[in-house]
This record gives sequence, structure tokens and C-alpha cells, in this order.
Amino acid sequence: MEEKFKLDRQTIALRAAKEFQDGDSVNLGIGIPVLCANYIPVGREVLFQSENGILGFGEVTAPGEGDPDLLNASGQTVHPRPGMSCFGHAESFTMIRGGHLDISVMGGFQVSEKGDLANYMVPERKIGVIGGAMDLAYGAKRKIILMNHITKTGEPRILKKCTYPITAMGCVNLIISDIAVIEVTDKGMVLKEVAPGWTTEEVQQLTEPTLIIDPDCHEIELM
Amino acid sequence: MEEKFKLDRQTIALRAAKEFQDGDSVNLGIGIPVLCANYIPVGREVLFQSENGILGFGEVTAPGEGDPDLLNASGQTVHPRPGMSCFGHAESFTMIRGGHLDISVMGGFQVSEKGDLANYMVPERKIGVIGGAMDLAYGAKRKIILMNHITKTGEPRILKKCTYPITAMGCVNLIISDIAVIEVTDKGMVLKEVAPGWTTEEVQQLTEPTLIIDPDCHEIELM
Amino acid sequence: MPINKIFNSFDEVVADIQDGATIMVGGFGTVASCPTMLMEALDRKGVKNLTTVSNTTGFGSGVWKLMGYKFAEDMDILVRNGRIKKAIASAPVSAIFENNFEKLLRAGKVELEMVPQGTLAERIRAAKAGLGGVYTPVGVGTVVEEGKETKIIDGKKYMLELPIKADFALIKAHKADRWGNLVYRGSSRTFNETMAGAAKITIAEVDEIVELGELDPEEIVTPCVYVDRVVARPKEYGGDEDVIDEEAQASHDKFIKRGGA
Amino acid sequence: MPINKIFNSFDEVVADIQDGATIMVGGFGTVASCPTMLMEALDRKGVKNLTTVSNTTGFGSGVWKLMGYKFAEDMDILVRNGRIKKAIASAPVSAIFENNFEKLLRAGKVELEMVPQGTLAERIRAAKAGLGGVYTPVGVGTVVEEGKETKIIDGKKYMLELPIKADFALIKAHKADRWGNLVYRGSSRTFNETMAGAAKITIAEVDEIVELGELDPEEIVTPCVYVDRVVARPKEYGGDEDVIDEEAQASHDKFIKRGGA
Repeated sequence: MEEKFKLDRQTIALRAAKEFQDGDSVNLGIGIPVLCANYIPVGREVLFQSENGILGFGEVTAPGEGDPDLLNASGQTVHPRPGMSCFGHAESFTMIRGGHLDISVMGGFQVSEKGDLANYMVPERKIGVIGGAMDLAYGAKRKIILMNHITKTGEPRILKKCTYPITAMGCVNLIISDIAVIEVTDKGMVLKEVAPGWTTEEVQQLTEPTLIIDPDCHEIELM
Repeated sequence: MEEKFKLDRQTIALRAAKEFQDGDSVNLGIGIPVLCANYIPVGREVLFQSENGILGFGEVTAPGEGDPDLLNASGQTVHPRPGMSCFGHAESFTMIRGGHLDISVMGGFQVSEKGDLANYMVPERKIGVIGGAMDLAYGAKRKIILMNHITKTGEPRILKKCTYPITAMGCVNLIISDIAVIEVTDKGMVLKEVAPGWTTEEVQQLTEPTLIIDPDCHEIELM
Repeated sequence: MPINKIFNSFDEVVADIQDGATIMVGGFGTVASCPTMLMEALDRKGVKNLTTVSNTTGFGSGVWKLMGYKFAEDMDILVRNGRIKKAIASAPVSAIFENNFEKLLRAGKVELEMVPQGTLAERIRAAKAGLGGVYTPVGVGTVVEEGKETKIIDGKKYMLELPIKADFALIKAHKADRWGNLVYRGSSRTFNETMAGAAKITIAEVDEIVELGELDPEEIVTPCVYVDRVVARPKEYGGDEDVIDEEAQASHDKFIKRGGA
Repeated sequence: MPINKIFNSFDEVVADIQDGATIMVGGFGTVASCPTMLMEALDRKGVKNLTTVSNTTGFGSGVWKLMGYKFAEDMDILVRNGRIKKAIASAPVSAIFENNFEKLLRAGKVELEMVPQGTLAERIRAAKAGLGGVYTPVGVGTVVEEGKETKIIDGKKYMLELPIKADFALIKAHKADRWGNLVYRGSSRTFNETMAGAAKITIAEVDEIVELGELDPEEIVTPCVYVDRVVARPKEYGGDEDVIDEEAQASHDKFIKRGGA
């Protein structure tokens, strides 16, 4: 049997960044998503929006070197960049809720077959953090979820129905996990790519809903 | 019998400007109200707001001399002034509707005993101009109406009930007409000042609702 | 590939505006804040049955030319050439003279929905912000309340006002960069700023296009995600000289005498 | 007499905030956009039973001091000293550690109303703009919908969200003039800009007070009518050095390792 690889955090981010086209406005959530900013090909113009009120900012600075008044939503200092703009919260969420952002990349605890997303609360903790998650899950034109395919105890996170409280209904367009890339469509979940060494059957075994195998399903491409 | 004087447009504006205190934010409507800007005592800081999105601007320029991108709501060019700010329409009417302006000075066709204002439509014309009138009549903390006391045909404009379509209900606080200053209170309309040569009885004859005569009722003071 | 929202021609930038479209037209009423060249281009295109969303319905270029404006065509060019089916506006007619919109309205040739100015701004913003509607107290007890759903909230009466959606927003700004970031000048933000992003496609007519990075991030009023196309006015107005007729002259004189509109 | 909204003392500027008041606290979560000196002054005043409206509920000064901030006290100072009865917030607890608000919440000593961040912004804006409420689609089908009035508009489900009103808004800006015009820096507008004018009294803590006219009219973000009082931070932080305990150190290390909050 071929050796199986799982994508690490950085590699998941690298794969996700491939989804960004020239001119896309993209909000990167806390966790793996924020790492995507490091993997934009040279010359590609992607506009990052951060819900704390900046659009079109540059890379994360070295720790301790940035301007404390220039932060992304993860609290990291970022570089300014020509074309950047600043705004307040009402405007920032007008952008988000109003459908003016092309892509929202978020972490996820669970995704359902119909694209419901659960990412704000682990039930055991009893308290969640809604923050901007519900707005971002609702408002962006395309929602990409980055997550591990299964829990630490081996349970699938991609389910027929979420068991965790949901963030938004039917919102997810694409899941990039450590072992697969899955598109959520009206017809069901379509397996598009698998991690090196994985068969489509093996991915299916770790996924609750029945996957539609894309005729072009192939190994995850990073470049 | 003493000679009777009626205040002209400029004098009505002069009397109205006496109502503005230091720090008041004031929106001046089209017509007589906009003339008030010429009568602010030296050293008094009054902030004029114009619904087209400027606050704290200066005097009207000489015709043809101003910047076409610095207009009041009457379309006159105005001078910039230190402390001035610019904003768009949603913000401008957030200010107006949200009760952030101290005074709105408007023209009026009719005012009712309860303070209903009719100033957007002459029924004979069949089409009115609502513009910002309904917002301004609703939103400013204090509404001052400048108008002639009677129509050209001698009919009272201050009525028990407006016969013209109303702009806003119960909104008027003070009427400054060419012959009187009348405060609208919960108890009724209080005659505070009369033009030179006029008795309170003569003003009452040209006013439909019964006026409460203020014990201090006196001749209109302009300075 | 670098983002480039700049179009080189006014005709090209309005080429896909179809008959029956709903268009927002920015500005306040005076021509300074009006996308004048877009009005001319849309008229040249010969589009029909428009629904328009704007503060006024235009007063004609004559009065503005007399006041010294070179770029002087306002929404009236669409009105007088019969391109409008319905107008949603706060101040559709003039207090000074009978504009072309009023003439057509009296002749039953256009429809009108008159909306208080702040409600108009809020309904446009609701579309931009993805809201289903807002409750406003303005207009309660007036003709505006007729046919509206009302609700008592915290002891006070409000009316439900729905978003105004549109196919295109045609706006005027001062400067733009190739990403579509916009700044305005003085009192000319008006509905331009509010409409940017409220329609499916936003087209900005600007005085000047500047290099990316020239606009101060703190001073950008309309962030680029709200803008789809940018087109710059020529330095000199190259359009036809309009005939300044007696009506325009009379309106202008009345404006000056009255001290405003 | 010239307008002067400038106060000279933080204690004086919060002196009339009473027990049981509802206060909005500006910022996003990181301390850069937080009115830190107002938090300290309000704590010194010893006010009780506050209802707060804010994005987070604070994380304590230790973690911020470790990240190099001198003005480092956030809303946590009010939380840990038992001054809060109820918090309305979008992100009341931390993903990294158990903040003091979470401890009190688990102990049943504070109430919480959790609101999606954009809805929080819109409800605050509704109060500022004199609206009775707004219909939002965000949160439909989630826990947020529970107990809310819903409405189908144009075939889509929305929830009614009501204005959040408050007695005081405590905000942080970069510069102010004596009229109360405000500018901010970079990503620090956040809820500060949205809350300015949304409460009965707005108090702005600023880095610097400048002469009237120094702020560019095009760059003023908060026009002065929204601001009642202005107070400037001292150049140097003169407060107590906070004890940086193990928990703060652990949170900070986790933040750095995770690459963000």
C-alpha cells in the first residue's frame, strides 16, 4: 500500500490560496485561514479584507515590528500596501453581509452534506464565540472551509447533519481538509482531489455522506 | 392707532438667528431659513449642517466665486471653515433622523395647534417636494418654522388643523412669522412676541387657535 | 494580472445597460455631484423604459451652463428624451419652475414614487448592506405612510421600508485608482457615496485617475469592493453646446434672486 | 463663547456614569483600539451593575503588556472587579484561554447576550440613526434566531433586530479638535466609529488634541455632532505596572504560536 500523507496546516493554506483569483476580495479567518496570505503567487492581486476594518493590506510583519494600529482580525500586525483602505465596523459588515466579498475562508468543526457549517462552538465547552463567523458564513459569495477531515478521536467532521450548533445554513461551497478537496453542490458533495497516497474509497470511509466522485478526481495539486 | 410693521424676510431671519446658542448644530432650509447664516453674532460658534453632507461650513460666497463642490442645500457656494467635515447621504440623514442636530429651521405653509407642519405641498399644485423636509421635521431636537402669518388672500396659516398635507405630526417648537413669535407647547400655542405696532388681540385675529398670551409677551427683540 | 477597472470610453462603460433596467443616479440635485458624462452616454445609447433612483430628476443643462458649469447635463437628458418609465426620487420637481419630469408626470407619461430623502438613503444602504428592510419613524402620519406596514416598537410607531435594488449605480467621484477606490470633494459625496455598491454594477465617473497608492488609506471614502468600473472625464468638455432657452434663463435668474433652489 | 468639549481629567470625564448604566465600549478586541484610560477611570470610580455593549469582554492587561502595549488595560478591569451585570458582545470569551468574563459566566455571576458581530454593529447604528429596527438574514436557522420575530421578505427569511441604546459610549480615537471631530488610525476605527453618537453621551479618549482646522474636512471620520466629550491620554503611561501572571504569559505564548487570537 502506498504511503499516505496528510496535509499539514501550511499545506492546507497553500492549497486554499490556489482558489484566489486576480481581484478577489478575501476574508481570512483565525487559525489556518490566516496562513493563506503567505501563499499568494507573485503578481497575483488579491485583496484581503479584515472585519476590523481594513481592505487591501499586505503581509504579516515580523513579530514586534508592525504598527499596532494596523492589525488583521487575528491580531497580527500587517504591512500597509498601495490601494489599502480603512473603515469602521458598520461599513465592514455592510461589505460582508452585503455580499461584496468574493471569498471567506474559515475554519470548521463540522460541515453537513447540505453545506451547513458549524464552527463557533464546541458543545462540551457550552460557550461559543460567534464573533464575525455568522456574518462571514452568510455574506461572502464563496465560502471555503479549511479543517481536519476527522476529529482527534477519529470521528468524521463531514456529516449528513451537523451535531454541533450551526453557524449558518447551506453556506459552504468548498472544503479543503488534510486529506481531500470536496465541493458542496446542489446534487451532493463532490470529491475533487485527494491527498497523496489516499484512494477515494479511503476518503469516503472517513466521510459520513456519500461522496460523488468527480470523473477528474486527482491528487491534490499545490502549484 | 400706532403704525404696524411686518418683518421682512431678512428681519425674520435675523430674529430666528437669535435662537442659536454656542455649539448648536443647525440645518437651514431653503428660502428665508438659509438667510439666518448671515446674522450670527461675531464670536458665536454655530455649526451649520447641510443635508447634502457638510457640517460646520462658513458664509455664502459672492455669486460665481465659490467652489462648486462646496454647496449648501440651497445650491449656494459656501466658504470652508476650520472644523468643517464632509460626509455622504446615509451619514447625513443618520445625523438628522437620529436626533443629532439641535435645530432645524424650515419654511412653512401651515402649522397646527398641536405643532403639525405642512410645508412640502401646495394642494393646488398636486405635486409636492418632500426632499429632506420629513426627515428634518422629524429628527432635529428643535424645529423653528419661519413663515408669513397669513396667506396672500388673508387666510390664517396657523390653524387648529392643517388643511394641507402634513410633513410631520406634532413637530413644531417655535413659529417666527412676520408679525409674531409663537411657542408650541403641550398646553397650547403661547404668544411670546409681537411685531412693532401689533397688539396681542390683532395677532389673535389672524390666528385660528386660541393663543395663550405669555405674561412677558413683548415686542419682537432683534438684538 | 493586475486589477484594472478603468474603461477608456463612456459609451463602452454603459454599453450593457439594457432597456427596462433600474439605475441609480448619484448626486444631490446641483450638477456638481452628478455623473454628467454617463447621463450623456446613456442617452446616446438610446435605452428605454428605465426605472431611476435618484434625489431629483434633473433640471436641464441650460440652468447649469448659466451658472458656469461646463459638464452640465443632468438626469433631465434622460427625462426629456423619454427614456424613463418610473422615477423613485425625493425631490422630483422644482420649486422654481416646471421641469421636464413634471411635464411628463402631468401628462401621465412617467410614474413617480416619492420617498423622503433620508428614507431613500436608508433604503439604498439596506440594499448595499444585505438587510431585508428597516423601520423608520419618518413619514408616520403623512401620505408616505399609506399602504406601508407599520409597527409599534418601544411605544413608538415606525414604518417598514424595503431595500431599493438596482442593476446599475451611476455615480460621480473626484479621484479613483485602478482598483476602484474613490474619493470625493467637499459636499459632492451625497448619494454617490451611498449608492456605490448598492447596485449589481457600480460605474464611477471621475475627474481624475491616479496611481495605486496615491489615495491616502484614511481618506478613501468608497473602498474598491463597491466599484466595478471607472471612467474619467476628459479635461475639457467636448460635448455639444446646449441651447440656453428662455426657460433656463428665467430659472437661473429666479435661483439667483431667491438665494437658492 | 467657543465650543470646548475637552476635559482635562479622565476621572472628571466619567464622573457622571452611575451604577446600573448601559455603556458601549469601543474597539475590536486587541487593546490598540480600546479606550484603556477610560476603563481605568471607570474602575476607579467604583461603578457597579453595568450593562456593557462591546465586541469582546477583555483579556486583561498582562497579555497586552507582554506584546509591548503600554496603555494595556481593557474591559477586563471592569469584569474582574465585578462591575458588570450583563454583557452584550459578539466574542465574549477567548479561544485561547478562560478569560475572567468566562469564569464569572460559568459561576452565574454575569449575564450574556451574544450577538453576531455585524448584527451588533447594525443594532448600534440603528440607535444612532433613529431607526426602530432592521431585518437581517444573518443568524437565521441558528441559535441566534431563538425568540426573534422573523419575516419573509422577497422570498427570503430575515430576523428583526432592535436598536441597542446606551447611556454612554466610551471610545478611542487618534486625534480630536475642540469641536469633537475625530480621526482614527489604520485598523482602529472598528466599533469606535460605529458607537460614536449611538449613546446619549459619547466620550472619546484620544492620543492627541489638535487645533481646530488641523483635521482635513475630507479625512474626518466622526463629525463633531456625535461627540460630547474629549479627553487626551498622557504622553507616558503613568498607571500601575500590572502583574504579569502565569496565565497572561501562557496566553501570550499561545497567541504567538497560533499566529493570532
